[in-house]
Parts: sequence; structure tokens; C-alpha cells
Amino acid sequence: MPFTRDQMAARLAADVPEGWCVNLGIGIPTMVANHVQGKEVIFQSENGVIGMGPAPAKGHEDPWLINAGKQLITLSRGASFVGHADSFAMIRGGHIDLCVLGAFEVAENGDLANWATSENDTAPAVGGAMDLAAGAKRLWVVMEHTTKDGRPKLVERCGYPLTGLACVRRVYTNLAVIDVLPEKGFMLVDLAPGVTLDEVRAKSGATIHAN
Amino acid sequence: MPFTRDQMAARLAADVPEGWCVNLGIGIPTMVANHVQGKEVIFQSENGVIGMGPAPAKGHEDPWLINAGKQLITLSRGASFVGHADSFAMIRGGHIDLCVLGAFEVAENGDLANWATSENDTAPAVGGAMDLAAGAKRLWVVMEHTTKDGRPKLVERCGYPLTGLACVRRVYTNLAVIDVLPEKGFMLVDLAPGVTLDEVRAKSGATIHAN
Amino acid sequence: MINKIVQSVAEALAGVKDGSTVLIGGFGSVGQPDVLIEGLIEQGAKDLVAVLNNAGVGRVGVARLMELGRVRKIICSFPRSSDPVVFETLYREGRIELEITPQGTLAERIRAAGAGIPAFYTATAAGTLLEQGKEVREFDGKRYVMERALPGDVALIEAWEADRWGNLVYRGSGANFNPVMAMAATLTIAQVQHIRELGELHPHMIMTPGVYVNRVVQVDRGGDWVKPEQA
Amino acid sequence: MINKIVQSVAEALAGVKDGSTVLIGGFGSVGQPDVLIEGLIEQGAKDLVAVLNNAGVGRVGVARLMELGRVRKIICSFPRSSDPVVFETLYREGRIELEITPQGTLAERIRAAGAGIPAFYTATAAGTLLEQGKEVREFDGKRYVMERALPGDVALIEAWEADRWGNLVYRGSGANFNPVMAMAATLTIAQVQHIRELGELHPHMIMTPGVYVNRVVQVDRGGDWVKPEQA
Repeated sequence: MPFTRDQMAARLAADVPEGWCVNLGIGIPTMVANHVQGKEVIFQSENGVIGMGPAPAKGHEDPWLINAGKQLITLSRGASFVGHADSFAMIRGGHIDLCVLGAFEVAENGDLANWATSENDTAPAVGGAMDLAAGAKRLWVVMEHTTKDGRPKLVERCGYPLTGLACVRRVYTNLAVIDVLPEKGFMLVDLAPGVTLDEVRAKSGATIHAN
Repeated sequence: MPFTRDQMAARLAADVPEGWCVNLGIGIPTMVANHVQGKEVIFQSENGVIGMGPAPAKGHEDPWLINAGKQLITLSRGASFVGHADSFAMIRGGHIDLCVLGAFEVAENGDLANWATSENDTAPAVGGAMDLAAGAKRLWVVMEHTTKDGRPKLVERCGYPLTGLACVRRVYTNLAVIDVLPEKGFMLVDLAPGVTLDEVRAKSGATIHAN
Repeated sequence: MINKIVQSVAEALAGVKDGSTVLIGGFGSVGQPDVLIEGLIEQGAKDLVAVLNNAGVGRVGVARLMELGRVRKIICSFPRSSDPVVFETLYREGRIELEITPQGTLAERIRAAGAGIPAFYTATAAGTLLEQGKEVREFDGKRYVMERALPGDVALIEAWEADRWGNLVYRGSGANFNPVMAMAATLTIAQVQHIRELGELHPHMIMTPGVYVNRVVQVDRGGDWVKPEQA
Repeated sequence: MINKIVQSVAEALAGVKDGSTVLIGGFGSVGQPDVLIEGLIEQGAKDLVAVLNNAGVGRVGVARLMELGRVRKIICSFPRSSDPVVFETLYREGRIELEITPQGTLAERIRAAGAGIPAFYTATAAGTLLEQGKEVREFDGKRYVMERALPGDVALIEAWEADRWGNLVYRGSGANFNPVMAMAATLTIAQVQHIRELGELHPHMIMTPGVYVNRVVQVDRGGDWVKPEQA
């Protein structure tokens, strides 16, 4: 059985060590926060929140506390605030241990495409994705293994406009966990329960190495 | 009678309008703060203090409150603190209305020399002088009109290494107040009581214009 | 006596000229100078360049300003929103220019303008479409893009508390773009919820010293828990 | 559990390598990591590049480190002090290198290192002796100097309060170079007067988020009014 979205987030969360400072993108990445219980992890948000806690309980929302996805949040003990310039200084200066993003495509050289689906996109929206791709200490992608119509998202070279070059270190999909190694490319780490390497290879657009 | 050092500071202080944010250098410039009573002026110090008050009364010193001259200070109501990078962002970004510095030489094109007395100076100390010269909205110099041995400090071209180019807008000396005008050079504003224009001209190394 | 507090939104926005570059603070619903934007709509300045993170939601605020044809160009990181109808229509019809800048680059370009830095290098966008038209340079074997400072004629910002010197204290995630925008404009106008006596704000809590602020107008929504209208 | 608090100065300084670039916070007597500097003297690392505002006073602290021949080069804005005897002797004898940087450029170069900016332009020092050897460039008709980022291997900093995440609150003018240096080093070590429980420090008072801090050691001088020894 391939992983559900929630299981993908949980699988990724299991690999996050205590103490890391982590920035989570919108979508499945955001769900990672629900699965690190028991470990102290510092969640940073581009809009200047360092140390986000879980979503607020009904009736306890503070409208001045939101994350980069514009969702209401709470603060952990130890949280602090900075403005946007200082927040991105933290991101671009290499102080975020891990950034987790979704993707349209990941190439075997680590290139990431996740912001625009065409060079002629009307008004593509980049947000902080390029800053995170260029600046975080490491970038993991969590995404479905293929598009809805079955095309591979793990590819030899990205066809969509790039977000960052050679920046993806690891990919978590519904089928597998795959490292992106310099010079080598995609290397299988782990399969979802009941999924075979052959299936992963059949649904990928680039060679998937395995030991 | 030429101005005393204190009178020079007072003469300058009289020209500072209420509401300006002012950075004072070490020496006579520091004394300017004593002469702005009755006007609300915001004194900024390079080490990140915005809104310095007068020197502390005996027994009320706070060792954590010093200015860029390393002297103990107090805070005005409305004071705030920033770190060095933000303090110099304020200085270099043109947010200081006035900087008052001493000088070795001021040239008629507005060049300032106040940090080193020779190109071979052993370990010259620049501190924040070049940042202030390049960044403040306007720079006024307060200094004796001549050196101790009588050489002019108002000159056609600086002989000492420069702190900043074409940055001095006005000079307050023990003899006179003199504007530095673009294209025109030194223009007399005011004489100290009993001092003549001829005396000022005799003690200057460049033309002193007068209307 | 220094007193930057003005008594009306109209007074706060007096003198904003046609053709101005307007920096607009806020991120999501938090820290938006929504009342100042309404004031700018009233005030009438046109041919504006708007610098902000998003390109407006629905038909209010910045979206309304655009719909009225008052915005010539928008510089932002994320033109999409939950309801970007106005921007998308204008953009499709070629009636508004768009400059996309990565969010961190946007913040840093504004800071640079405030800090006297005309240009700087960043790895962000290197090798991507967004480096097109920009100078690229290697340092220590790595590729960087040169980005230019982005100053404003006017900044419209929001804060929680202010005093008559214009010192500002933000609340929660309300700082966001507001402190850098305050540094980078010739005329910085702040909308605040609470006015405090001089000396009441803690010196270490003031994130924007009044030196950066020209005018403050109070927009009291009556306490801690009232959400800004644009949310 | 995250816990950056270490139990001794020796533990705080463990692993500092020969040849390290060491950023040292403080301005005047305030915000000096004096106990950490003594610890570094004990620790033994040599061939150091010291980055700080002044070049040491008397024969203690950084001056002592230099006198022991452990500092190869100093990068500072103001090598003079009330008693610069050690530095001046070494410098005259050619036993220490000196790089003079304007104070604001020093702070901005360190910030750049912390913010991922390899180089930036500034008007400071343009047309002066201190632009020599640097790239000069015009923007909009004005002359600027290109300055490179200045990262550290180690930063020694001082703060008033810390918690186990390494969040730091400064006191008075004690921030000075400490926050930027904390951002710019691989290993940031903070000497603090007070340790607080996590959550006790106000989120808006924390000037240095713990993300930038690796180790914290408490040096309690017993309250508000005790002056650091190096004053």
C-alpha cells in the first residue's frame, strides 16, 4: 500500500532529529509538524516566527499569529519574532537545518522545479521558495511520485522552470524515500509497505539506483 | 574675543532645529548636547543607542549604558536600542539629520580629513568616521580655526588622508561660522564677537567668501 | 516638542504624489495598513508603483486601488492570493506591469535601500528564470545574482503601539515587512492600534525607532482580539 | 530536549581550532565576552584572526591573547584605545597583521556573512585610502566600494539573559556587535549573566534567536550593578 499524504509526512518526520530548525512549505510539508511529537524541533516561518507551536484550539486563536501559509498558529515556549529581512537573513544565511517543500519535478542532479509550470505562466508566484532552495542547509521534497495523470515527477532534467539548482537532498513520495546523491543521482533509501522497486522504477523518469 | 570650546558648541547647538536626529563625535562635538536645552533633539550613538540623555548623576550610573565615546550616559524618554549593524544601517542609509565631527582639515570642496595624519600612520584608527561622513544627511565640523602652531585647517585641498569626499556642509570654529557651498567654497555666515573677516581670512588656507 | 501623531487618515496621506513608489507592509492578514490603503484610495494619487508581498485579495484594499487604474506596476513575490481576480484581469489585459522578486530578495532589496547599500549579491534565483536581465557573478566558485536596492517614496505600515516620537512596537507576526519598509521610504506613515506616552514603550521592545517614521495615525479597533477587516 | 547550556567555560570553548577566525563582541566595556576570552587564552588555540572593534586594552583579555603571540591578524575599526600598548608594540615590530575596516562596514560585512550575501556595495570609504585594493563601481553616478562578507569560525559574545534554546536578551547598549556576530560564525558561544526558564523571555525582547547560538555559559556577577572586569 503506498503511503497516504499523512503517512508521507510521518515518514519524513521520523528522519528529523531533535533540535533542528525546520521550515515547512505549504501542503503535505505543513503536515510534518503533526508527527514530531516527543522531539523538540524548532519550526521557523518566513514571516518571522521562530518556534511555532501546534494549531490553536477553537476559541483560542490569536489573529496576530499566522504562518507563511496564512494559517493561524500558536507559539512554543522559547519562540521569538523577527521582521522579514531578518527572517530571510536566517534562511539565506544557511541557518535553517531543513526545509521541506513540495515539487512539480525533481531532477537526478538535485534541481527543483516547484513554482511555475511554464515559461509563459501568467503571473507566476515564487514567494520564498527560491530563497529556501538556495539558503537552507538541506532541502527535502515531499510529493506524490507521479502527477495525477501518471507522468513521473522524478526526472533526468526538469522541464518546468527551476526554483533552485542542485538543492534537493532527499525525496519522500507515496512510493519511496529516495536520496539525491551528487554525481550519482537517485538512490533508493526505503520503499512504502508493499511497493516494489520495479514499480518505483516504472513510475520514475530517471534511473533509480539501489544498493 | 574668539569663542571658547564651550561657546563653539553652543553656537552650533543654536542652529540645530527641534526634532533632528543628531550624532555627535568625540571632543567638542560631544559638548553640543549640553546646549540644546528646551529643544527636543534625538541623540544617536553608533553603538546602538537612539535617544541619549544627559550624563548620569553621581551614584546613578548604569554600567551597561555608554555612548560611542565610551562615556556613561542616561536615556531620554523614547529611547531605544539596536545592534551595530542596524545602527550603522541608520547612519549609512541617510537617516541621521546631522553629524557633528572634529577635523584636522576641511577643504573648500567639502572634503574632510579627520582620521589619520599621514599615509604612513602606524595603525590609524578610523572608527565610524567614514560611515558618518558618507551616510549622514549633513555633516557639520566644529574645530579650532588653526592648528596649535598656527597652520590653517581650512584649506584648498586636504593634505591628510581623507575621511570623506565633499561631505562637510558647515564649519564652526573659534573665529567664525562658515558654510561650504558646492562650486563656490567657503562662505562666511557669522563671526565670533570681536573677530574680523580679515583675521579669519589671514588664518585660512583658502578663499573665504563673504556677501 | 516632537509629535508625529496626526489626527486623521487624510492628514496622514497628505502630499502623496502621482508616480510614487509605495511600499506596503503586511503579510497575510497581519500587519496590513488597511486603513491607510483606503486613505490612499481617497487621496487620489495615481500612476503608482506598489511594492508588497501579494497582489491584493478580492476587490478591497490594494485590489481596489488597482481596479481603479491607479497602479501602473506591482513589485511582489506572490501575485496569487485566495482571490486574485482584479490583478489577474488587469495583468491579462496588459494594463498593469508585474515584477516578480523572490520574497527574501524583496525584503533584502528594501533593507538595502534603507541601509545605504545600492546593490548586493545573493544566491537566490541564481540559474533560474528570475536571474534574467540581472548581472551574475561568481564568488569563491559559486554563482550569485546582483540585486539592486528598492527604495520607496512612501511607506504605508502597520504597528501595534506607537509614541509621539514615532517609535513602533509590533505584535505577534505583525512586524513582517513593516520594519524594513519603514527604513526605506522618504515618507513613512504608520497606522497603529494604540498610542502610548513617551517612555512607556520598553526600549528593547521598539523594533522601529521613530527616526524612521514621519507620521502616525491611530486606528483603534478596540482591543486585542479584533481582527483587521482585510483578514 | 534542546539544551545549549554548558557547565563550564572550558566546555564552552572546547574544539576551537588553530587558525580560526574569531569574532569577538562588545563595544567599550559593555557586552564584552571577557570570561570567554580568558577561556580562549586557557584553551590554547593559536594563529587566530581576531575580528572586533578595538585592538585590546592594557594587558588583559584580547591584549593578553595578542601578547601571548596567539593572534596572527586583527580586523578592527579602531586599533587605538585608552591603553593600546600590546597591540602597538606587536604592530611596530611587524608581529601582527592589521586590517582596518570602517566600523559600519565591519558590522555590515559580518551581517552579510550571516545573511548569505557574499558582497555588497557601500559609499563608506569611497575615494579614501581604505578603498585601496577594493573594487570600485558607480551606481546612479555615485561612487561605491565593494565589500566582502566576513564570516567567523567562532563567535564569542555576551548577553544579559539566555534560555536553554540559546535565545538571547541584551541589556542597555550591550547588543552592539553581539547579534551580528552570533549570525556569522559556525560556532557561536555566548557568555550570559542570567539563565531563564524556556518561555520566560519575552518573544519580542529576544534579539538573538537561539538558532544562531551553539553554546551558552553562565557568568553570574550577582546582579544588575556589577561592572564587567574589563571596564
